[in-house]
Amino acid sequence: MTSLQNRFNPQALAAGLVPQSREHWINVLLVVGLVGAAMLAHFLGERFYVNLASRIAIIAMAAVGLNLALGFGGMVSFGHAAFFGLGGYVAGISAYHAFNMTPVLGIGFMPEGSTQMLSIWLVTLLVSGLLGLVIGKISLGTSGVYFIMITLAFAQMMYYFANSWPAYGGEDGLPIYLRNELPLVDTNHNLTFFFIAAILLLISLWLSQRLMGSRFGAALTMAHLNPVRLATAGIDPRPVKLMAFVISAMIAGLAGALYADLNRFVGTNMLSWHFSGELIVIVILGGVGRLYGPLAGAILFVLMETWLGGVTQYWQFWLGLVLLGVVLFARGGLMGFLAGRSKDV
Amino acid sequence: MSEPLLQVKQLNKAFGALQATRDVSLDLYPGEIHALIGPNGAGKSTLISQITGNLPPDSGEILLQGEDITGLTVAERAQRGLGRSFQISSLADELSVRRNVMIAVQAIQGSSFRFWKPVSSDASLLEPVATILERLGLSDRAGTLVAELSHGERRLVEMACALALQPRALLLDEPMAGMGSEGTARMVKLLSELKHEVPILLIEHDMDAVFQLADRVSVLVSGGVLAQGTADEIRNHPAVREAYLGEETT
Amino acid sequence: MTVALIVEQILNGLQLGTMLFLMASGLTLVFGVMGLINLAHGSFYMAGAFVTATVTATTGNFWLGLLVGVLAAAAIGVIVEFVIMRRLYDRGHLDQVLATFALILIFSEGTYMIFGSSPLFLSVPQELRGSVSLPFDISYSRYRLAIIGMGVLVAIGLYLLISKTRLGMRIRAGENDREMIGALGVDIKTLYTLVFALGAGLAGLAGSTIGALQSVRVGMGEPVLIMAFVVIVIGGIGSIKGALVGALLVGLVDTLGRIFMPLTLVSFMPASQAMSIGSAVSSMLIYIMMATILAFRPHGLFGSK
Amino acid sequence: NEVRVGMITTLSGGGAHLGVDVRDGFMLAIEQSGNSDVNVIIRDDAQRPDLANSLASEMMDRENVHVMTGLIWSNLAMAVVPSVTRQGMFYLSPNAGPSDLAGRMCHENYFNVAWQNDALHEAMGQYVRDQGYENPFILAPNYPAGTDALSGFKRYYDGELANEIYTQLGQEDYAAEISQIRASGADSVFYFLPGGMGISFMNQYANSGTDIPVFGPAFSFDEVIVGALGEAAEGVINTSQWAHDLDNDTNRAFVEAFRAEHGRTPTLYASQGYDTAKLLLSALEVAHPEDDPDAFREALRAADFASTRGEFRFASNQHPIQDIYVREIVANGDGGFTNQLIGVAMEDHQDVYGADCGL
Amino acid sequence: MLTVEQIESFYGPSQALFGVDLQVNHGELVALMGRNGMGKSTTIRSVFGLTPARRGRIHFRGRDITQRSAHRIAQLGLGLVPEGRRCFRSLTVRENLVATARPGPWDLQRIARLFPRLEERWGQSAQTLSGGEQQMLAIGRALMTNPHLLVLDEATEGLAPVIRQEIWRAIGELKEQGLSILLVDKSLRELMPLADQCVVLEKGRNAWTGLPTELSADLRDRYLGV
Ligand SMILES: Nc1ncnc2c1ncn2[C@@H]1O[C@H](COP(=O)(O)OP(=O)(O)OP(=O)(O)O)[C@@H](O)[C@H]1O
Ligand SMILES: Nc1ncnc2c1ncn2[C@@H]1O[C@H](COP(=O)(O)OP(=O)(O)OP(=O)(O)O)[C@@H](O)[C@H]1O
Ligand SMILES: [Mg+2]
Ligand SMILES: [Mg+2]
Repeated sequence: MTSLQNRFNPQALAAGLVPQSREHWINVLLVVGLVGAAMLAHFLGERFYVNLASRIAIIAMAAVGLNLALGFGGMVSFGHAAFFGLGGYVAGISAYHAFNMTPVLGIGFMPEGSTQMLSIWLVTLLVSGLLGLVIGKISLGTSGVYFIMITLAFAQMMYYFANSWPAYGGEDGLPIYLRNELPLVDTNHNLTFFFIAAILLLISLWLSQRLMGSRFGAALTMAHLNPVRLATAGIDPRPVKLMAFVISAMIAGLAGALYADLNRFVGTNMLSWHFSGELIVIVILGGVGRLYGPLAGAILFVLMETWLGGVTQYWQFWLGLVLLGVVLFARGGLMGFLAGRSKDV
Repeated sequence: MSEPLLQVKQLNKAFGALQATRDVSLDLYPGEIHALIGPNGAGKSTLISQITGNLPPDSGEILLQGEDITGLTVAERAQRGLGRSFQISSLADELSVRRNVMIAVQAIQGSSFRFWKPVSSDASLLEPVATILERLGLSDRAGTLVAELSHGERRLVEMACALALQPRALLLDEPMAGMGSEGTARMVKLLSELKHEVPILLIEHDMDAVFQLADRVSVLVSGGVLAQGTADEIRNHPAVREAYLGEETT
Repeated sequence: MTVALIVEQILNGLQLGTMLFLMASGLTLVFGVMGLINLAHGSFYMAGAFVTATVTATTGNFWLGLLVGVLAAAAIGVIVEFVIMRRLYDRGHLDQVLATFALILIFSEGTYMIFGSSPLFLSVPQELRGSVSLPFDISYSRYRLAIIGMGVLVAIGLYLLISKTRLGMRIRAGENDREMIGALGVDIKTLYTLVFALGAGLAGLAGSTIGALQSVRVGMGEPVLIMAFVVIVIGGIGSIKGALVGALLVGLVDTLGRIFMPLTLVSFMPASQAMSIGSAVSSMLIYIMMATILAFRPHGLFGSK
Repeated sequence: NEVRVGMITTLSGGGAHLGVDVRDGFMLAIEQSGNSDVNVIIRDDAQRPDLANSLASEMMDRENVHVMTGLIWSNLAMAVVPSVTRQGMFYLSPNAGPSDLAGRMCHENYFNVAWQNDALHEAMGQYVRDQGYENPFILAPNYPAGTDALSGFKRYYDGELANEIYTQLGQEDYAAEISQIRASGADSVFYFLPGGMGISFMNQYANSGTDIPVFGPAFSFDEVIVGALGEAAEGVINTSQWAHDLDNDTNRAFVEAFRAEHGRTPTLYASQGYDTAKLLLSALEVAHPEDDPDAFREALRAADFASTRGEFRFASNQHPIQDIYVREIVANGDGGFTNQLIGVAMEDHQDVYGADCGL
Repeated sequence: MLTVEQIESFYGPSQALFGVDLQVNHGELVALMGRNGMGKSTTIRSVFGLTPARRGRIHFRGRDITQRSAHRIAQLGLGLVPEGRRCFRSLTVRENLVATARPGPWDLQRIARLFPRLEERWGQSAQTLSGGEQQMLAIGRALMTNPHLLVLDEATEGLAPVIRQEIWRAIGELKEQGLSILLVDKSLRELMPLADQCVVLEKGRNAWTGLPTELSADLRDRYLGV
């Protein structure tokens, strides 16, 4: 099927990521489905489902970030909660200080926080990018499981730090009294907030699509599959991977900031290895290295969480069974199952 | 004779007790094929790896067009025009033949930090790739995943990647291995054309091919250079016959 | 802080190390040797503990409980390998991660269904209660000493098995090239089932013995699992020696860090602040250590590329 | 007219037995009341703040509940309570009592039926002092609840301390700390180590043969944990706002009924769940939370219900004013161990945060 | 000894063999020939159950092995020297040899005599061996299983002429000792004198079968490109 036809289709081949017709339609379906569901829910007055949709969109966005490193760059980061949580804390801390009008981190010359999402996002992108740079630079010396664990290590450091740092609530976390604001729109309105999340999700999807279609994407893919070959061709794999890692960190961070605003709360669980694990699971569930895999994964995962939770006390048991079923019977995750084997990558 | 393009001076490399490269000096002149032969484990691949930078030499230096590249990384050397093929082929199995070659083309065209323009519609990438595949008779395999190629076909792709780099000097580690008579014949033809574009340092155990192609031959035995000379000198060199050729006659 | 106390703390560190080693050895075996990422390793640890606790409670015999616990863990291992892992060897590591993550959920909730939500009672066997006195008038827990001993035995046993026996060679060979070892007439499938069972058994052993000292409850496996991964990564994956050294290192750093970090800080800042900051840092310590080691030795201390 | 109650509690993961008991206690009271109008929707938060949060919005927006309850952990309460109460929802806390919610973030719709987090620690501080101990060794995990615990203890114990240490969250091996305790020359040990941490500590402490008397809050010594500890826990003194052998009619009936229904002795969490339900029911007698929220709120404030702990009333910040008892762990005859009431540590205990509360 | 009847094999969706016949009689040396990508290795893989044939039958020493798993086939006495060596990287030379050894005339001493170079490297890990040394190791490894039928796929690839002559001599000896051999190799020169029978494949089908002496120039040109 797809794999066959694309062999003789230089277009798809060269990029390896230009959606195949079937996959393409499924991607569209996923996005339309999510947005449609949210709007429908809104007009039926089901605010909960609107929030759920926002939650899916945000988690998916974080997963899209991870997928860039994990799926396309082969960098299995078990520490993306670090970026996600960092983003969350940027939003939380900023709002906190804006609320009590105290300087950020209690340092005199620092600004008194802000409740403007735009500025918060900017800061988030900056700090999570920086953190990504540091962690990536150190971690990329390693590979395979060593990489998994070293990234985990950094996340754990942040986790324990946040837990025992009283200033911002430690393990109790930090409530955000009012959602941060955007000019012109009311972020406290569920549907509006959903659209903010959905738009950012789509941007990050579109971004990674362009990225992977580009020369950088080609280099990244090769850096993943055969670094020696890439070096022999005269391209040093390290910076390529590092760049991908940083971008992925930024996306995850931004998602974190949104998540904090969605829950009006940021806690250390956003930094915990459980969350890093959950992200990985979502990416694999959706289909590693499939552009829209993370979205598919997030939809299934979050819906199961919600739905099963209502059905039985032992919902995690059934969640486990479903996940197991997917690995065993749907090669290449949901996307592999729905859209067939991925080409080239 | 003109300036040597690649010079190897007094190179040494030891693995523990084993001296894999012993005071090896050799040079590669424009327009020639310089064959490197020697018994198994003589240190040929090790030598290549040191020239390309995959292995650091213990001592000695390597000059490319007079410039000392001993300290450079693999990537940097490749950028300066050093192309190689691996003895045990090293390709991305999960990718199509085309994409394996494309990386090389992309590399010589410079920056891979271009995030926007899709390669799928990038003629400046696709055309050179097509030409090279054509030249190696791989055109109809362009879309095939490398994993699905036969052994011999993979070796051809190896070559294609090396060529795509438009190297100034080409280091080939047993390109004919597993090639089959016909493939060998094609390869011989290809190399003899190629050497006018780029000088070749050729490791090969297929003596027919070597003696057909080589302008000069260096014989490596247990890390050191045993003899250097024209094909005929080497063919009748007693020590070489004894150490390497055996009673094989051509 | 007396010499005796310092020595005792070092002992404590070593002993925590051996505890970790019991867990890590199985993990590194399955993982390094079969190239299988098994997040569910902690579940075997839990399984061992729960079975041991139950059997001990009903029969009143800890040793019987221990035996049954270990066997049960191994048996579960066999089943898991047979039903699930088999299909995942030729898949990427990622599929294994997902599958074994799913197993964690299944095992944890399954344990609830069977045992309910209360932690179980399991205590140190009578024979090993109390403490023995060592030089420097240190008195040290008999049971902990026993665990150290057991750890050492396991270490030696595994080392010999993997590096000296033909079985070990075959296992490693299989890790290099499953297809070839098959084509040369070795039944790698059965071999792997064995190894996996062995790994699970070791985890069960760790769970049962350590459970008696800690708490037998659902989720007891997860923190240990993370620690065990830290250990084998520091030591270098697949290397039993590495696992041992890594475990001792982690044990010592963690223990001594917990004690001495605050003490050193006290000299700079008010006591209670020193305490909290000190313990905050000490809880990061092993991760800092791991990161540093990997930054300089990307394949751990004894890992091979 | 139906009353919908949303219970978000922890039914899986390490701390599940707390949630289970709160639920069972709560449901027991509802059943006993025979009040068929009360409809309780129960969901598991897996001890995850974000999940609890989404469940809360599900409860309000989908299930249209009128009252919420059930949260076990302070960090989950902090994630959920402020936002739901702000939206006019009533929340009755059966367990968590973080200081912020008792103080600067208190809310007219938030009632804590259990205790403010520091209560049991403060009472123990008082008790240890009254018993004339001179240098206790105190320890807790290094996170807010832990630091609160120790400061709570010190609030009423003003004497010397042998040492004060913070262990790691989720730590399971305490050999080092125990050595430290032995070397410290302390005359008593106070620790707050919830869940598995506490079991591990006590097991190892007992096994180490150290005989310095141990004190702690009931959290580390509920019936379930005592069951898991066995003789390791014998003789430990702990403070609790309730005891299963507390002698009053409501309690006797409750314990009996609970044992009958679940075949186990209730923990303090069960009693809290039970009392929470009782409070709710008493207020429902007066008014429906939707039709007349103010009346309903007033009824809650009145706390006109028979509590398993006897005397019970609310302070101005809507946190309990109650006696804190002392219990000792003793053999229960048939081979097991259990808590036995031995006295009162503090009468009419009230938390100190009310001062910052606007109510 | 080995009979292959009309096997068809696939790699996933793509078919590589379209009905190949092959017979190796006791003590015979059969040469499998053909251009690159014609199906030589696939045939061998199918015999060993590595790429099981979907259609057709394979018999070895009287037993039907078409559907058997690889290890059980090998245990019947088939020894494989695979294309591209595939030594066990992380094992030492010695371990490579003994790990899969089965009792019989071939033991370490004998291997050492056949390949002195290897003996010098007993303790070295296989991944650091030179290409040629790896090739020797692969052959040694197969011999150590003491097979009834030895199958070599491009066994002399990348070997120095002296060594290659060594190996041909060895193969000659093995044949003398009555060992049956199936081999793929490009160098007709050495092959012809040894082979009892040649099987030429073309696009996954039998193109020609016969005695080496009958392999006329135009056949060679057509099927082998020589
Ligand atoms: N990392 C290493 N450690 C130890 N010995 C090594 C290492 N790498 C190579 N050798 C040894 O160095 C010698 C030279 O190896 P090399 O691969 O260069 O041989 P070669 O000339 O390419 O032989 P061939 O023609 O068979 O490929 C061999 O004996 C090999 O075993
Ligand atoms: N793993 C694979 N997946 C898909 N197709 C494959 C695979 N391996 C080989 N093929 C195809 O099967 C055909 C036969 O391959 P095979 O390796 O048997 O050829 P061969 O005769 O051994 O060639 P060579 O002399 O180059 O080794 C080739 O067209 C090749 O492309
Ligand atoms: Mg070589
Ligand atoms: Mg072949």
